[in-house]
Amino acid sequence: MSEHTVRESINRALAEELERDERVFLYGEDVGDYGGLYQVTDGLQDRFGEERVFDTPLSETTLGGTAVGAALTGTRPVVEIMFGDFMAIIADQITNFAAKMYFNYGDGTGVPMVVRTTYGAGDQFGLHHSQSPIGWFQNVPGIKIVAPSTPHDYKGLLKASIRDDDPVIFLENKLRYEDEGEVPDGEYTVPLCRSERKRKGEDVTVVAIGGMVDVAMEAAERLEADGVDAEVIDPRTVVPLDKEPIFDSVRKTHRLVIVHEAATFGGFGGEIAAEVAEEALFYLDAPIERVGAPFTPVPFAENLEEAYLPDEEDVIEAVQNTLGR
Amino acid sequence: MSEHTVRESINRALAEELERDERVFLYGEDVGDYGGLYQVTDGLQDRFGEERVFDTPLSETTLGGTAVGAALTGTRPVVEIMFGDFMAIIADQITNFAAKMYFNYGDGTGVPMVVRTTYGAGDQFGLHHSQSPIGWFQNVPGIKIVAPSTPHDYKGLLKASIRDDDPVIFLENKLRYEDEGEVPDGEYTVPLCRSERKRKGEDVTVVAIGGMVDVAMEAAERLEADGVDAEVIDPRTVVPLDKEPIFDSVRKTHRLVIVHEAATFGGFGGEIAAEVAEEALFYLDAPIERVGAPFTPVPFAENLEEAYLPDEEDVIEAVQNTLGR
Amino acid sequence: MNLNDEQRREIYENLLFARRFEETVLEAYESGGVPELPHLSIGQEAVGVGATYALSEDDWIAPSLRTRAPILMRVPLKEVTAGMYGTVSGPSEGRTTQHHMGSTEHGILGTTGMVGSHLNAAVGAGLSSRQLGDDRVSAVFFGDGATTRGEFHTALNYAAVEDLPVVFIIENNGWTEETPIEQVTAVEEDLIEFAGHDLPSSVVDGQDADEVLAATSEAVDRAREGNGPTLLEMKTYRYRPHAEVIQERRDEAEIKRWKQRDPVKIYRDRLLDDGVVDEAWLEDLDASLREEIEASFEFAQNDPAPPEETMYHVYKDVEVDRDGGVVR
Amino acid sequence: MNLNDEQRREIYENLLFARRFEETVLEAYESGGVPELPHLSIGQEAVGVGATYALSEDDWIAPSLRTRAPILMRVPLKEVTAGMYGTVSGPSEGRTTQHHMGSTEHGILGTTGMVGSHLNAAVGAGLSSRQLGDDRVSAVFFGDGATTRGEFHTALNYAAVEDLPVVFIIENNGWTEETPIEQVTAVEEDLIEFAGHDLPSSVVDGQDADEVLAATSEAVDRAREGNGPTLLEMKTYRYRPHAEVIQERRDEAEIKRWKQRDPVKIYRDRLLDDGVVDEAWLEDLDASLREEIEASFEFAQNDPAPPEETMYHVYKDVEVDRDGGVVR
Ligand SMILES: Cc1ncc(C[n+]2csc(CCOP(=O)(O)OP(=O)(O)O)c2C)c(N)n1
Ligand SMILES: Cc1ncc(C[n+]2csc(CCOP(=O)(O)OP(=O)(O)O)c2C)c(N)n1
Ligand SMILES: [Mg+2]
Ligand SMILES: [Mg+2]
Repeated sequence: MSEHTVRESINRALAEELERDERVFLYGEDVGDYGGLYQVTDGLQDRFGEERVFDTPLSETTLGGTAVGAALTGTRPVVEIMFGDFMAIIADQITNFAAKMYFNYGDGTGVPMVVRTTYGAGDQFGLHHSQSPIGWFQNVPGIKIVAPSTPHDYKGLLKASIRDDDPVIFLENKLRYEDEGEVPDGEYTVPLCRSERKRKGEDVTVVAIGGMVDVAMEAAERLEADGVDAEVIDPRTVVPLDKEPIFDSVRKTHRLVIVHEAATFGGFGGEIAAEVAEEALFYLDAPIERVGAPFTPVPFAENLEEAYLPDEEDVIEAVQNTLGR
Repeated sequence: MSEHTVRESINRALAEELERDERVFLYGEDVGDYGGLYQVTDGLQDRFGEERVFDTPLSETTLGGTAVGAALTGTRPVVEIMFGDFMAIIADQITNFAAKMYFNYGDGTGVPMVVRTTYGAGDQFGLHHSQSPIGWFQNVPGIKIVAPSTPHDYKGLLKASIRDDDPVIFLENKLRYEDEGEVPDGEYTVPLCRSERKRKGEDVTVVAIGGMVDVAMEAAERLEADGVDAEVIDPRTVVPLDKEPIFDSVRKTHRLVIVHEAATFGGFGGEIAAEVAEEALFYLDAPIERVGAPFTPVPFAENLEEAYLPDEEDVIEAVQNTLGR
Repeated sequence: MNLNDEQRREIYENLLFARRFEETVLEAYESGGVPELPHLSIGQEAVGVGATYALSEDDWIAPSLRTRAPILMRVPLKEVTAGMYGTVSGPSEGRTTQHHMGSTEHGILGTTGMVGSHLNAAVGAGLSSRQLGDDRVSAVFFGDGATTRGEFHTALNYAAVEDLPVVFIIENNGWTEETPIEQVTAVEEDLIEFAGHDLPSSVVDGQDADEVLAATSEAVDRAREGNGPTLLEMKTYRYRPHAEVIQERRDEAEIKRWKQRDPVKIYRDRLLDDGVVDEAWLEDLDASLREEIEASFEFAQNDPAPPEETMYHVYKDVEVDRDGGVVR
Repeated sequence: MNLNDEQRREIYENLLFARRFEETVLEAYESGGVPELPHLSIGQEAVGVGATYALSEDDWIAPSLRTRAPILMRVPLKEVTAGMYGTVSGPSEGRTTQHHMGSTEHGILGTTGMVGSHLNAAVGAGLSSRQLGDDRVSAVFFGDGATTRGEFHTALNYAAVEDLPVVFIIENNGWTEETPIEQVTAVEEDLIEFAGHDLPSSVVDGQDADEVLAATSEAVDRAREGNGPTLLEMKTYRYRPHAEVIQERRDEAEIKRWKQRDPVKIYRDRLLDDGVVDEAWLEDLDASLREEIEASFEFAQNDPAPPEETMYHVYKDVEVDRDGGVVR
């Protein structure tokens, strides 16, 4: 084990997979020589050459479309889309193409592509560089959406995503690139489609997604001081969803808080809440609480963005609500 | 009052608004001389001329992008996107542009555009001409999504959409163009953002969307014969949502079934269920039931598509479940 | 490409095969109905046949909705016909139509119903070819209407910038669904003008399979030698409306004029003139093709409907239940 | 367009104003920080100034992220500066940055952060102009990188097909964020080659405001007379990296070479040569512009932060609560 940042973890995952499998290649805007806007691919072109790691025109449709075509024909493209907001530009390629080709082929041909993209608010980048695109694809069968929360998971999940035969949207929270954490020195992967209990607790279940897992964990620490024992579940892969661990936890704690960064209305938290309202309704001792952003674009002004973004206080308040305090 | 089909209602709504307001214009692929793939705009070019009703290149991005630009500069474009599946192609124009400009301007400039599009399965058009795109935009603040269910509402809601200063996605179920119903002869509109109780009942609340309203109504008739008195609510506008009437109904009936055509997982039903699980949890006498499609693309083979599409039997079964039968 | 007599006969066989197949589809549609709405390419056969003939068997083909011949040349007929009926023996066991079918074995890139979205996918196949160093060329077919989409620009540009082995083939039949192409394209004369990109391009008589073959061969050679993509505009015409539900609104005279340059007849006459075939051979061929086609319809009509599980085939690498839940 | 001395001085004022403004932004960013990450256009001022000068006041401008001068020429300075600080007096009261601001009063089309998505919006303004018969021209500015997006093709095509009053202005500074444009564009020499569309186009010296003005005027006249769109490629250069966080990786020699053709200096020298201004006038101007700019920063730094309600401004025609619920 050693300490690494999220950025290093992703960079190493990419390097290891480029090394391991020559069908893997990496491309996107400025990912080559420059090493990517967030320097996540730094050094990879030097190491693997311009044929494996390269820059492209400023055309997301080309990135999305060629990735599908490449994945269908024997390679394993990893594409960088600079900001998650631009996922709207390749919604056709994702929704109508990548997600549907395994269904459309009869011979088991899969679509082993990974779209890495950044997401999230908190750096005053404004309404077009801060969105969380999960909601745009949560109703699309055939796509996998992965949102890691720790350096360990970023690395292991990215490696698993690259090896996976289904198309994966891999979400990187841009506020978290500097986060540090323990990462094994040797080879490992973290399985897709498996949630993890990040914290064991008895009083309330908190399901948190991506960058909000840390927020939930810190809220849980503070709640402990207050005598509240929160269980924190990180789905890691949100589509498709590993539901049982959530149901099990709610059956134990009888309370549920869901935390994500996108707007609450129409967001993925609704799906989790609905699942529980169907499968574990009578275990609930309190209404389900969702913590998310208000139904507005991400505002620019510092104070507005702060009010917009869910934080520990919001999680704590929601937990207290479920406890009737 | 006289009997009209949905197709006629839409055609008349367009004609009346083109007549009333010279800022309104109508364009899209084959909507001019040919009258639109589904003949919805039949005769309008003849009547209003090529400057008000016209054909375009086969480019949805041009349609979406020019509509935003036109709406921002003093006109009121009505665009036809031939199939709702193609909404993925203009997701950027909808999500990042149309939905966000009122927020981005400080002077009250709105984006009075309407995107009319078809949706829905049931005619063996296959996975790329049968989708319900609500889920793709339900998490996008700033957009309005309207899904009518009767000839009366199609006409009144379309007229209201054209007069509205916000961008509207207007969804036309392609199986319903031939449906007939009573339509007032004189001028009227139906307000956006107001749900309607289509049927009064005491035993269970059924919230149904778009083409599923009829399915729910027919299920309700059959349930009545069985002694079950179902209340059917049609939100009509799904984003933003007129929530109170749903809560009120659930507080009265203590049971909730939600019906829509898209995949249940990640779909809009999750939002409704979550809202109720937050606001009216302790009024519920049974778990919330969602009726929707399975999490697969829309299949082509007749028997598969039939199995895929929610029907009266599914609604009846869900209602019976909430009644513990 | 110098063709011997056998090859020339083979090309004719493929032309007639595509023609007879679609005529049969039309008959079946008009009598009992066919579940998949026919979008016939009758009149355009020479483009697909000539171009496919110029490719190696393991080159990739990315067809459009209208590109029937390459599918028929590569995929077993019963599979294609079953695909129209949505039965278990279709290319995706009834999950989808055969219009946009994909098959790795047969080198057909699966496509979507979004006209033109496959152009970049075909460029992606070119990327694979470069990554794997396997010399496979990718040929993408698309209509004139598709040239007005952004994919036309972005795919051509990327293929040209990266010198990828891609052949872009416009099947210019003069119409989108119901709009004449000249009404919606800002070019003076030909659609290849549209491509300001730095790549070779030419206009080809799409009714003459030999011309199509020659132009495509040159493009394929260029691609295989690492000299990048080519854009070919094949002038052609469909005899039927866009799809069988659609009312015909094109000029009768226009249709008639094009029928005078029928691709099947042009080729047959040439083979007869050159003494490569005689009437008896032609009749035998016709009879045997008709028989094979009939048999495929009979097969498809008796092929069973797919069981419901067939549609739960959405993820390759994980088991997911019908409600989006992971099965552990 | 024949310019009198006053007009020439005005053009210079605008050039210097843009220059001094952005220099001040840079200073402010490097000392105390500015909430909006600066994406400076220093070096490119002549394009925006010359082109805007060619337009009528009520023509529409659709700027890119990099197009600062037109904003500064049309919008009150305090508003722009406040926009960078996200305070209540900014163009959207702090909801958004000033980068992509929109203002109906000032004829600025609001834009998104998606480079190039505004091209079709500008064509839409052209549609409005035709529908309303109001003769307004729409001028859209975009970078060389944006020419590789599909919008470039689709917007040009539609404007050309419909003869809409649109002027397309490429601000070709040779680079996307960090990739040289020639690496990603399949043209031989100039980006205007990219447009195979049937519309007039030309390459312009973007460092010379007079050249920009002349070329744009011609295009504007053409548009206003109903003769459709024009494509102009302005050759220019930014002195700073794409954005202030980004490491510079361009050649020092390249930067130096371009600085020798500085648009502000070119214009000043010309005015001096022609005796239109003297040193004293230049100094006065500089001092007064600096003062005005300083004042705007002081204003913005003291301008209050927006109240929380400011962000609940999402729908114009209905009241919606923060949870997406309709307020009845
Ligand atoms: C993106 C998209 N827009 C619109 C359609 C509807 N549509 C199907 S075929 C067609 C016309 C295609 O014209 P062209 O590209 O010339 O091909 P052709 O049918 O003539 O072979 C249209 C508009 C579609 N399928 N996809
Ligand atoms: C659609 C889209 N893709 C990528 C980006 C990230 N990005 C912002 S500016 C830029 C480069 C733009 O280059 P160019 O168009 O030449 O404009 P310049 O900045 O040089 O003026 C990129 C890639 C973006 N904002 N939008
Ligand atoms: Mg065509
Ligand atoms: Mg540039």
